[in-house]
Amino acid sequence: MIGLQHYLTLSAMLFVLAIAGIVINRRNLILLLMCIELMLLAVNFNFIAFSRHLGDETGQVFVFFILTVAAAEAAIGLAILVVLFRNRRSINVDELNTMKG
Amino acid sequence: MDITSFVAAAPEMTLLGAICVVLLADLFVDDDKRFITFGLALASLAVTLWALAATAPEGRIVIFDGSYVSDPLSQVLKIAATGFVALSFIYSRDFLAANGLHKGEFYLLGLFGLLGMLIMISSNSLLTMYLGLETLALAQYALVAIDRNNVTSAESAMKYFILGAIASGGLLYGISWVYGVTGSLEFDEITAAITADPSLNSLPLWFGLAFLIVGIGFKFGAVPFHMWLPDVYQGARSPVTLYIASAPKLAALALTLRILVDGLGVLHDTWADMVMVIAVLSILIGNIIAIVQTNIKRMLGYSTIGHVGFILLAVFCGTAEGYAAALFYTLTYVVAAAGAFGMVILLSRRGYEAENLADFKGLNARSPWFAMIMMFLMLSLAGIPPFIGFFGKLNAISAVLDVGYTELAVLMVIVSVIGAYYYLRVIWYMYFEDAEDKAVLQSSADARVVMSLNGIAVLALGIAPGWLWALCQQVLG
Amino acid sequence: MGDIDNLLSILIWLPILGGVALLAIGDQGDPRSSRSGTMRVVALAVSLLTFLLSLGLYTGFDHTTAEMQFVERIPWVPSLGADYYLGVDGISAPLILLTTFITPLVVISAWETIKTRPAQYFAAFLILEGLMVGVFSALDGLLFYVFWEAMLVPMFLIIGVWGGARRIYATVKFFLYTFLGSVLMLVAFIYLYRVTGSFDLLGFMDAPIGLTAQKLIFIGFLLAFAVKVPMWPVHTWLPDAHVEAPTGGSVILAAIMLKMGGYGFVRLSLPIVPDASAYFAGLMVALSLIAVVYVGFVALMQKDMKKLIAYSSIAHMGFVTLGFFLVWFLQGESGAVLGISGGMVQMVSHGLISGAMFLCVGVLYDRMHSRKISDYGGVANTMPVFAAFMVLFAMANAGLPGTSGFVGEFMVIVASFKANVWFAFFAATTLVLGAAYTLWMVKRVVYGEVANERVGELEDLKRREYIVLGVLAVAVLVVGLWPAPLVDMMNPSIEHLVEQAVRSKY
Amino acid sequence: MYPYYLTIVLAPLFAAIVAGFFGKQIGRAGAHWITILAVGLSCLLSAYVLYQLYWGGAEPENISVYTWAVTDGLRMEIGFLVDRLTALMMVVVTFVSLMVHIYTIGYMHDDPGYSRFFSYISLFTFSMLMLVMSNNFLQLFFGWEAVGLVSYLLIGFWFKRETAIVANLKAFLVNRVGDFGFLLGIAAVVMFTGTLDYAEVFASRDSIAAQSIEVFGGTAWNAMTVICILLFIGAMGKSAQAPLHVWLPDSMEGPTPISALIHAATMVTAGIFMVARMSPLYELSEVALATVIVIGAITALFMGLLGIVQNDIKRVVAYSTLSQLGYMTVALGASAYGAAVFHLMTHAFFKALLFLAAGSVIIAMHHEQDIRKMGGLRKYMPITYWTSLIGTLALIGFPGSSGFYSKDLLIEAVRDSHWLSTDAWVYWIACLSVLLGVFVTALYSFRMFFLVFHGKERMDAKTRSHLHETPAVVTVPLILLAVPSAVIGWITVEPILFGGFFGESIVVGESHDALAKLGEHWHGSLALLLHAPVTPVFWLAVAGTATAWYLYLVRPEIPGKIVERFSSAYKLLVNKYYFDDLYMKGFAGAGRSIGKVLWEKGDQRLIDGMLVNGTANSVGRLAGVLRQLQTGYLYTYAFAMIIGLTMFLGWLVWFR
Amino acid sequence: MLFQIILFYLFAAVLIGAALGVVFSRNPVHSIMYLVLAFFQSAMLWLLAEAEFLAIVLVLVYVGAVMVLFLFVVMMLDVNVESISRQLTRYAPLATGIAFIMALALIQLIWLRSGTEDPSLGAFQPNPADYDNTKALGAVLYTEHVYAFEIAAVILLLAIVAAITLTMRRRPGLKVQDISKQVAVRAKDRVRVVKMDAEPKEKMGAEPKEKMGTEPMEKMGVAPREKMGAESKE
Repeated sequence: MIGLQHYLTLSAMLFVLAIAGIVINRRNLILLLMCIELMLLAVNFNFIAFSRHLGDETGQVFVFFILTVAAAEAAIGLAILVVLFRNRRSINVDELNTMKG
Repeated sequence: MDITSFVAAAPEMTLLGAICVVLLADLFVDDDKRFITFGLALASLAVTLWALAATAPEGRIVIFDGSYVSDPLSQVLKIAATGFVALSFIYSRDFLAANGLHKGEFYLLGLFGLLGMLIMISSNSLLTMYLGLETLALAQYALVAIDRNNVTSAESAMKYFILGAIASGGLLYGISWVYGVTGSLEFDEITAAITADPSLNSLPLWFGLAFLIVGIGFKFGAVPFHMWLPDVYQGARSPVTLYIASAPKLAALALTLRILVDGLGVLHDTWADMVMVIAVLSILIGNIIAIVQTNIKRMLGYSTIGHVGFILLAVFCGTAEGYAAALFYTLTYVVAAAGAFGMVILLSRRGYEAENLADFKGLNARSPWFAMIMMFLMLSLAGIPPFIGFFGKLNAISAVLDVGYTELAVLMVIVSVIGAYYYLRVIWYMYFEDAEDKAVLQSSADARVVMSLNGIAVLALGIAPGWLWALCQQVLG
Repeated sequence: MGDIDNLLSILIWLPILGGVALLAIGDQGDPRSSRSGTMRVVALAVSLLTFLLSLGLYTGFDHTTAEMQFVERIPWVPSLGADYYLGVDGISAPLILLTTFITPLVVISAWETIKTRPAQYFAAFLILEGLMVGVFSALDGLLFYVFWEAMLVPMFLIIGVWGGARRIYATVKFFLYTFLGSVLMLVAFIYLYRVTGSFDLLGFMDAPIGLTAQKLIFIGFLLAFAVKVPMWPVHTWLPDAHVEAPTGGSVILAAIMLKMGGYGFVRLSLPIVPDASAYFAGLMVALSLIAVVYVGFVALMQKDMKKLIAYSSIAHMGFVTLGFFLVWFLQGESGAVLGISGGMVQMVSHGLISGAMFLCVGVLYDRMHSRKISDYGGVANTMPVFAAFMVLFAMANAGLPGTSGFVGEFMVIVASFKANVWFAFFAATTLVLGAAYTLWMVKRVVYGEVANERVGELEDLKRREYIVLGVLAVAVLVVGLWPAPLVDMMNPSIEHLVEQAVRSKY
Repeated sequence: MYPYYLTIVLAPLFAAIVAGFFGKQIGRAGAHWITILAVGLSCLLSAYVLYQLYWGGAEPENISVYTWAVTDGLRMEIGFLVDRLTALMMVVVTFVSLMVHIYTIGYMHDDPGYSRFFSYISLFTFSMLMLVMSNNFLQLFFGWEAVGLVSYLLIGFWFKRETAIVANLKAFLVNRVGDFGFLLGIAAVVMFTGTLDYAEVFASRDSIAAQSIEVFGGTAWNAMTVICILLFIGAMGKSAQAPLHVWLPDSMEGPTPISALIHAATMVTAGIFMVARMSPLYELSEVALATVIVIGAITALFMGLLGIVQNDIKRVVAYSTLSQLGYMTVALGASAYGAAVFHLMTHAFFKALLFLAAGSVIIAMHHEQDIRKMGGLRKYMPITYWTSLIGTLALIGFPGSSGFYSKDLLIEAVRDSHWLSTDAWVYWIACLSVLLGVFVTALYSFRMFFLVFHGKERMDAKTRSHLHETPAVVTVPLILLAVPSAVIGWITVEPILFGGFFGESIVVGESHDALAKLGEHWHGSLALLLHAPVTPVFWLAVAGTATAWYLYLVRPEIPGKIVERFSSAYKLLVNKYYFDDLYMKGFAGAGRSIGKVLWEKGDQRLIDGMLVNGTANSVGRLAGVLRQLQTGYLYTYAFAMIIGLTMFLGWLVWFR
Repeated sequence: MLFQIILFYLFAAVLIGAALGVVFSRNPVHSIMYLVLAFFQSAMLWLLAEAEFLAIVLVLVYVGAVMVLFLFVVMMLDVNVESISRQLTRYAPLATGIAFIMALALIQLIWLRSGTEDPSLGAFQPNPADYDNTKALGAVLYTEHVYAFEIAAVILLLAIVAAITLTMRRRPGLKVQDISKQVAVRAKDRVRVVKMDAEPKEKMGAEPKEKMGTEPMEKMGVAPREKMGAESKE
C-alpha cells in the first residue's frame, strides 16, 4: 500500500538529488535555480505526505504558502540573474569568484 | 475571534501601512528630492516605534490562532530592530546620494525587511516564522543587488540568493519533519506534543531539528553555513552591508530562540551539541580568517562570524541566563557593528568606497574625533572593557561557565585575544600610520551626530551596563 | 586633606576627566612650539593636583589596621553583583601614591619633547593615571578587571603613536600578550562570581574553594600577573615595548604597570587561592630566581640602553615575586612578612628607579635620537650633572644601600635565606649581575673620552629635566635612607595577608 | 657623647654635599677648606672620644640614631656602637683622611675636578665612619657598600682614561662578589638570631653555634661556620684577599691620594676591622678561622711575590698592601685580633706615607710612574727620600719602627697559635707564609726604594731638568705621617696588645689566645727591640734588603738574567698568576657568553621566535590556509553547508 | 489499489528521471522542460495522495507562471549553450558520496527507525466521500492562517517591488511625456545661466559639462545616460 514512507522516500530522493545538483553543477546559475525548485518540490512532498498521514490540512496550507513564496523567490532570483548577466555577460558558476579568501 | 485582539499586531500593521504610503509617495518624488522619501521612511519607523510602545503588552499575548506572539522579548527585539534600521538609513543617505543610489527602493526594501524581521520576532509558529524569514531574505537579496551596475554586488547577491534558497529549503525540510512528528506548527503545541508523548523525542524529530539548525546557522552566518557572509558583506554596497549586518541579527536571534527554545526547548540535549559545534567552529574560523583580511567590510564579516559563535555558545547553555546573555550579546554587538559599518560609509565619498583597511590610515590626523569613535567601536567589538562588548563576552562566558564548560570558556577568551588583533589593526592604521588620503570627511551633520552618539553609546553602555543586562534577564527570565 | 570624601573616586576620575578635557582643548597653536598650548599647563595642573590630593591618602591613612580604608561602595551592575567598590589598604595605598607621584614627572619630562599631537599624548597619560589608580583601589573583581584592561588602551596608543621605529610590532605584542594573560583572569573571576554570587574581592577571599578549582583559578591569575610583572618566560614583550615606547611610556610602564602584576599576586592570588598558591609556590620561586639569574645575564649583553633597563626591570621584579611566594617556605616562622614587605618595597623602589633610568635614557635620546650604547661614550664630559644623576640611579639600580633599590632586595634576600639557602644564593647573584650590567652600561655611556662629535656637542640638563631627575633622586634616597614610613604603612596589611595566605580554604 | 658622634659622622657628609653640589659657588679654595675643616673637626673629636674611652673612663656606648624600618619583628636601625676598637679606627680613619685632604691640595692642584674630588673623599670619610661606628649589620653593610661606591667613583675619577674606568668597574664588581657572600652572611645572622644588632647577635652566639644548617643536601654545617665564612667572603672582597684581590692593583688608576686613603689605609682594612668586630662569632668556629688563616697566608706570600716584578711605583706599593692585608688576615685567623688591628693601624700610617711619597715622586716625575725610568732621586727630593725610607723600614719591620712591633708580634702570635696544630698543615702554611713574606717584603720594598732614589738617573733630560722637591702641602703630610710611622709602634704596642685596650670589644676564646701567651713574656718595647736581632724575622728582612741592594744597586744586570733563566716563573708572576685572565676571559667572558646565548637563543629564538611570534605566525599561517576554503565558488559554499548538514545527520543516525 | 501502486511507481520513476534530466542535461532549455515534466508528475502524485487543490495550483502556478518565467529569462539572456563548460565540479565524486550518505541516512530514518516498519501503517487514511480538499483548505486559509496569508501577500508585493527595482530600465531615447512637468515649467527655467568654475573641482572631471547637457533631458523625465551604466554596454 502506498503511504507515508513512499512519499517520504520519494521526497528524500528528490531532495538529495537537488542538493547534489547544486554542488556538482558548474555550468550555469539557472540550473541552480531549478535545483532549488526541485528542493522545494521535495519539501512539498513531505508536507503533503505528512498532512495526509496526520489528517491535518495545515501541512497543505503550508505547501500553498511555499508555492507562493517560491514563485516570489523565483522572480527575485531571476531578476538578480538578469542583473548579473547584464554586468558580466555570463551566468557561468565558474566565473563567479571575484570575491574569495 | 475578537478584532480588538489584533491590536497586539499593531506594529506590523502600522509598518505595512506606512510602507504603502512610502511606496506611493515615492512615485511622486523627484530624484533630487529623495530626502522626502528618506524622511517618510524615518517617519514610518517612528510611527512603528510609537505603535510598539503604545501596544506593549503586559505579558505574553498570542493571537491569530497561535501564529503571533507578543511578549517582552518581542518588544525588546522589535524596538531594537526598528532603531537599527533607522540608524542604517541615517548613515546611508549621504553615501547613496553621492553614489547615485538614492532611490526610494532602498528605503522601501529596508522597510520590507524590517517588516519581515518584526514578523519573525513575533512569530509563534513555524509557518509565520518561515514567511517572515522569506520576507526579510527577499528584501535583502534585492538590497544587495540594488546597485545594478556593480559587478560585485550582483555576484554577491547571486551567491546570497542561491545559498539562502538552499538554506530555506533545508529549513523547510526540517519544518516538514517537525510537523510530521508532532502534527503541529505552533511552538506551544510542538512543546506540548513532545511533553505529552516523550517517544516523539526520537530520531525523526532530531532530523528535523538538524535541518532547522542549518537554517538558523545560515541566517546567523555560523560555520559551516557562513560562506555567503564575507562575500555578501564585501560585495554589497556599504549601506546595504550595514543594513544586513545590523538589525537582521536580531531577527536571527529571534529565529533561534523561538525555534530552539520556545518550540524545541525540550530537545535541548540534542540541539546543544550541534549548536556547540557550529559555535566553536564559528569563533575559531571567523576570528582566524579575519586576521588576514584587507577589506574592512570582509574583515568585519568574518568578525561577525566570530561573534555569532559567541551568541550561539550563550544559546547553547540552555539556561535562562544563557539566552539572556545571547540577547545581550546580540544587542551590544549590533550597536558596535552598526557603528563600524556606519564609519565605513562615513569615510566614503562619491565614487569612492572606504572599504579597505588601508583607507583608515591616518584617520586620527584627519579627524581625531571620528578616529576615537571608531576606536571605541573596535574596542567594543574586541571585548575590551569598559566598552559594552566586554560585558557581552562576560555574560556569555559566565553562562558557559555556569553549565560547567570551563574549557569552552577558556577557548572563548583565547579566541577573543586572536580577535583583538584585527580590531587593533584598525586602530593602528588610524593612529599609527600616516594618511594616504588627506581629504576631509564629507557627511551631513545628522550622520555625524548619530555616529558620535553611537560611539559614545558603546562607552556609556559599558560604564553602566546594569540596566541592559537586567532587562535581558527580565525579558528571558 | 585626609577628610575629603570620595578621595579615591576623585583620584580616579579627576585625571580621566582632565584627559577628556585635554582632548577637547586639542593642540592649540603650533604644536611644535614648546611654549604654545594651554594643554601642557592643564595636564601639569591636573596631574599635580591629583598628586597633592593623593597625599591625603597618606595623611589620612590609619597605620594600625589592615582594614580597607577610604571605602566607597555604590551598586554598579546589581544584576551581576558588581559594585563600584573602592578602598585601599597598606598594600595598595603606596602604589597609588607612586602612580600619582610619577605621572606629573612624566608630564614635565614630555613638556617639549613631544611635538606631534601633544594634547592627545598628555590626555593618554592622564587617562592612564586614572585607570591605574582604579586598578589599585578597586575592591570589586569586575571593576578591577575593567580598569585592568582599559589601561591597555592608552598605553597601546602611547607606544604606537609616539614610539620608535618598530613601535607597531612592539605595541601590538604588548597588547596581545597582556590581553592574553588577562582574559584567563576574567574566567577565574567569573568562576569566583559563580561561587560567591558577587564580584566582591573581599568576598572572594573568604569563600571556600576546592583545591582543583583553586589551582585553575591560580593559573588564570598567574598568566595575567606573570605577564604583567613580567616573569620569565613570559617577559619578552617588555623589552620590545620599552624600547619602542616614548620616554613617558617607558616610565609609566616600568614604574607602575609592572607593579600591577605584583599587586595582583598579593591582592588576589595569595588571599583568594592560598592553597593553590602554596601548591605552586615552588614553581613561582623557581621562575622568580630564573628571572633574576637568567635575565641578569641577558641584560648584560644588551646593546640598547632601554632594552638593558627593561631586562633589569624583569630581574628586579623577580625579587618581588620571590618575596611574595616565600610565605609557604616559612610556615610557622617569621620571615614571611619580611619577604612580602620586601617585595612591596621593591615594587615602590623599582617604580622610582626604573622610572628615573628611563628618564635618563630619555634625556639622552632627546638629544641624540639614539638608544644604542655604542653611539655614546664620555657623556660625563659634556653633561656632568646628568652623569651624576645617571650614576646615582645606576647605583640605585644595582641595589646600593642608601638608595631605595637596596631596601627591598635586602629584605627579600634575608627572608629567602630563611626559606632556603639556595634561594638566597641565587637571589643574591643580583648583587653581582645587577652591578655588572648596570655599571657596564654606565661605563660605556657616561665615562670615557668623548666618543664622537655629537656627544661632544651635548648640552647638559635643562631646568625641566633637572627638576624631574632631582625629585626622583630625592625620592630614591629618602626611601633608601628611611623606609620606615613606607614599611609601617604596609605592615598591618601584610601581616593580615600572611594570615590569609597560610590558612586553608577547602 | 652622642652629639659628638653625630658631629663626627655628619661633618664630612655635610662638607661633601656642599663641595659636591655647590662646588662652583664656593670655588676651589672653598671646597678644600670646608672639607678639611670638617674632617679636621671629625679627627679632633675622634681623638677626644678615644681619649675619653681610654683615659677618661667613659663606657662604650651603644646608641640607636633612628629606626630604619621594623617589620616582621626585625628591627632595622641606624646606630652607633662606640668602644675602643671603634674609636681607634675612627682616629686612624680621620687622621689619614685629614692628611690626604691636605695633600690633595697639592696633588690635584691643576685638576678640573678639584671640588668634586674633595667632595668624594669627604663622602668617603663619612662612609667609612658609618662603617666603623655601626652597631648593627645593616649599617655595616651600608657603610661597606658606600665606601665601595666612593672607591668606584674615585678609581674612575679620571673618567676619560679607559684603564681607569675599566679598573673601577672591576673593583666594584669584585667587591660585589664579596658582598654577595657578606649579604648572605647577614641573612644567615638574621635567620639564626632574628636581629641585626651586634650586641644581641653576640649575646646569642652560643645558640647559633648549637645550630646547624643543610647547605648541600644531607651535610649539616655548623651555623656559626656558615655565618663566619659568608661574612669573611665579604671581607675578602673588601680587603682584597686572594682570590678576590685582583681589583686592588688596578685601583691604582685612581689619583694617588685615593690610593693612600682608600686602597691602603682605610677602606681595604674594613674587612679586617669587620672580622675583629665579629670576633665573638669567629671564636666559635675553628673551621672559619682556619679558612681565614689559609686565605690570609696565601695572600701574604703570593701577593708579595708579585710586588717583585712590578715596575709601576704605585703597583709595587699596592702589592705590598695586599701582602700586608694578608698578614692581618692571618692574624685574624690566628685569633690575634688585637695584633691584626694593631698592624692595621701602623700599616695605615706607613702605607699612607708610602703612597703619598710615591705620589710625591710621581708629581716630581710629571706623572711618570715607571720605576725603571727613575733613579737617583735622593738628591732632588730629600724630604720625600727620608720619609720614604721611614715608610719602607716600617714596612719591612725594621726594628724600632712601628711596623716592627706590629709585624713581629703578629708573626709571633701566629707561631704561638698552637691550637692550630690540630690542623697541622694550616699551621705550617701560616707560619711559612708569614716568615717567607718578611723576606719578600724586604726584597720588593727596597728594590723599589733603590730603583727610585738610588742608582743611575734613568729619566730623560727634560724631566730631570724639572726635578725638585714637591711643595709643602705635599711634604707636610709626609712628615706628619712619617712621625707615627716611626714611633707609634713603640708607644702604643704595650697598651694596645697587652694592656687590655680592646676590653670587651674583642673576644678571644681562652684556648685561642696567642696574644695572651705572648703577653706572659712581655717585657716592654725596648726589650722586644733588643731581642730583635736574634729572631729569624729580623734576619729575613735583612736578607731581603741585602738581596735588593745587591741585585739592583751592585749588579743591576743580574735581574735580567734571572728573568731569562726562570722565564716561566717570571711569566707567571708578571701575569699575576693569570687571575686577571681567569676573571676577564673566564668569568666575565663566560658571563657574557651565557648572556649572549640566553638572549639570542633563549629569549629571541626560543621564547620570542618560537613561542610568541611562532604562535602568532602559526595563527597567521592557519588563517592563510583556512581562507583558501573560501574559494569564491558557489558550489564550494553550498558544499560546505551540505557537509555540515550531513555531519549532523550522520551523527544523529549512527553515533547518537 | 494495485493500480494506484503501479501509478505511483510509474509517476515516481518518471519524476526521478525528470529530476535527473534537470540536473544533468546540458541545455538549460532542456532542463526547464524536464523540470516541467517533474512538476507534472508531482501534480499527478499529489492527486494520488488526494491533495487535488495543490496539484492544480502546482500546475497553474509553477508550470503556468514560474517555468514560463524561467524559459523567458533563458531565452532573453540567450545563453550560448556551447560556451558553457561541460565539466562537473571537482567536488563531484565527493559530493556524490555525501549525497549518498545523506540519502542513506534519510532512508534509514524513514524505513528503519521511524517506528513504523510495516509500510501499511504508513498508508494514508482515505478521506471521507464528502471531503472537499479545496473547501477544507479554504476554510482554514482565511481563518486560522489569515496572518500568514497576509504575509504572503506582502511577500508578493515585495517581490514585485524588488523585481522592478532590479530589472526595470528606462530605455534611452524613449520619448515620454511628463505632463506634470510640462505644465509646471516656468519661463525662467527654460534658459539657465550656468556659472562655471574657472577650474573644475577635484575629481569631477568633465562632469559639469555633461551635467549641462543632460539637465534638460532630466527635466523631460528622461534618465541621464550616466545613470544607466549598463545601457552603454548593450
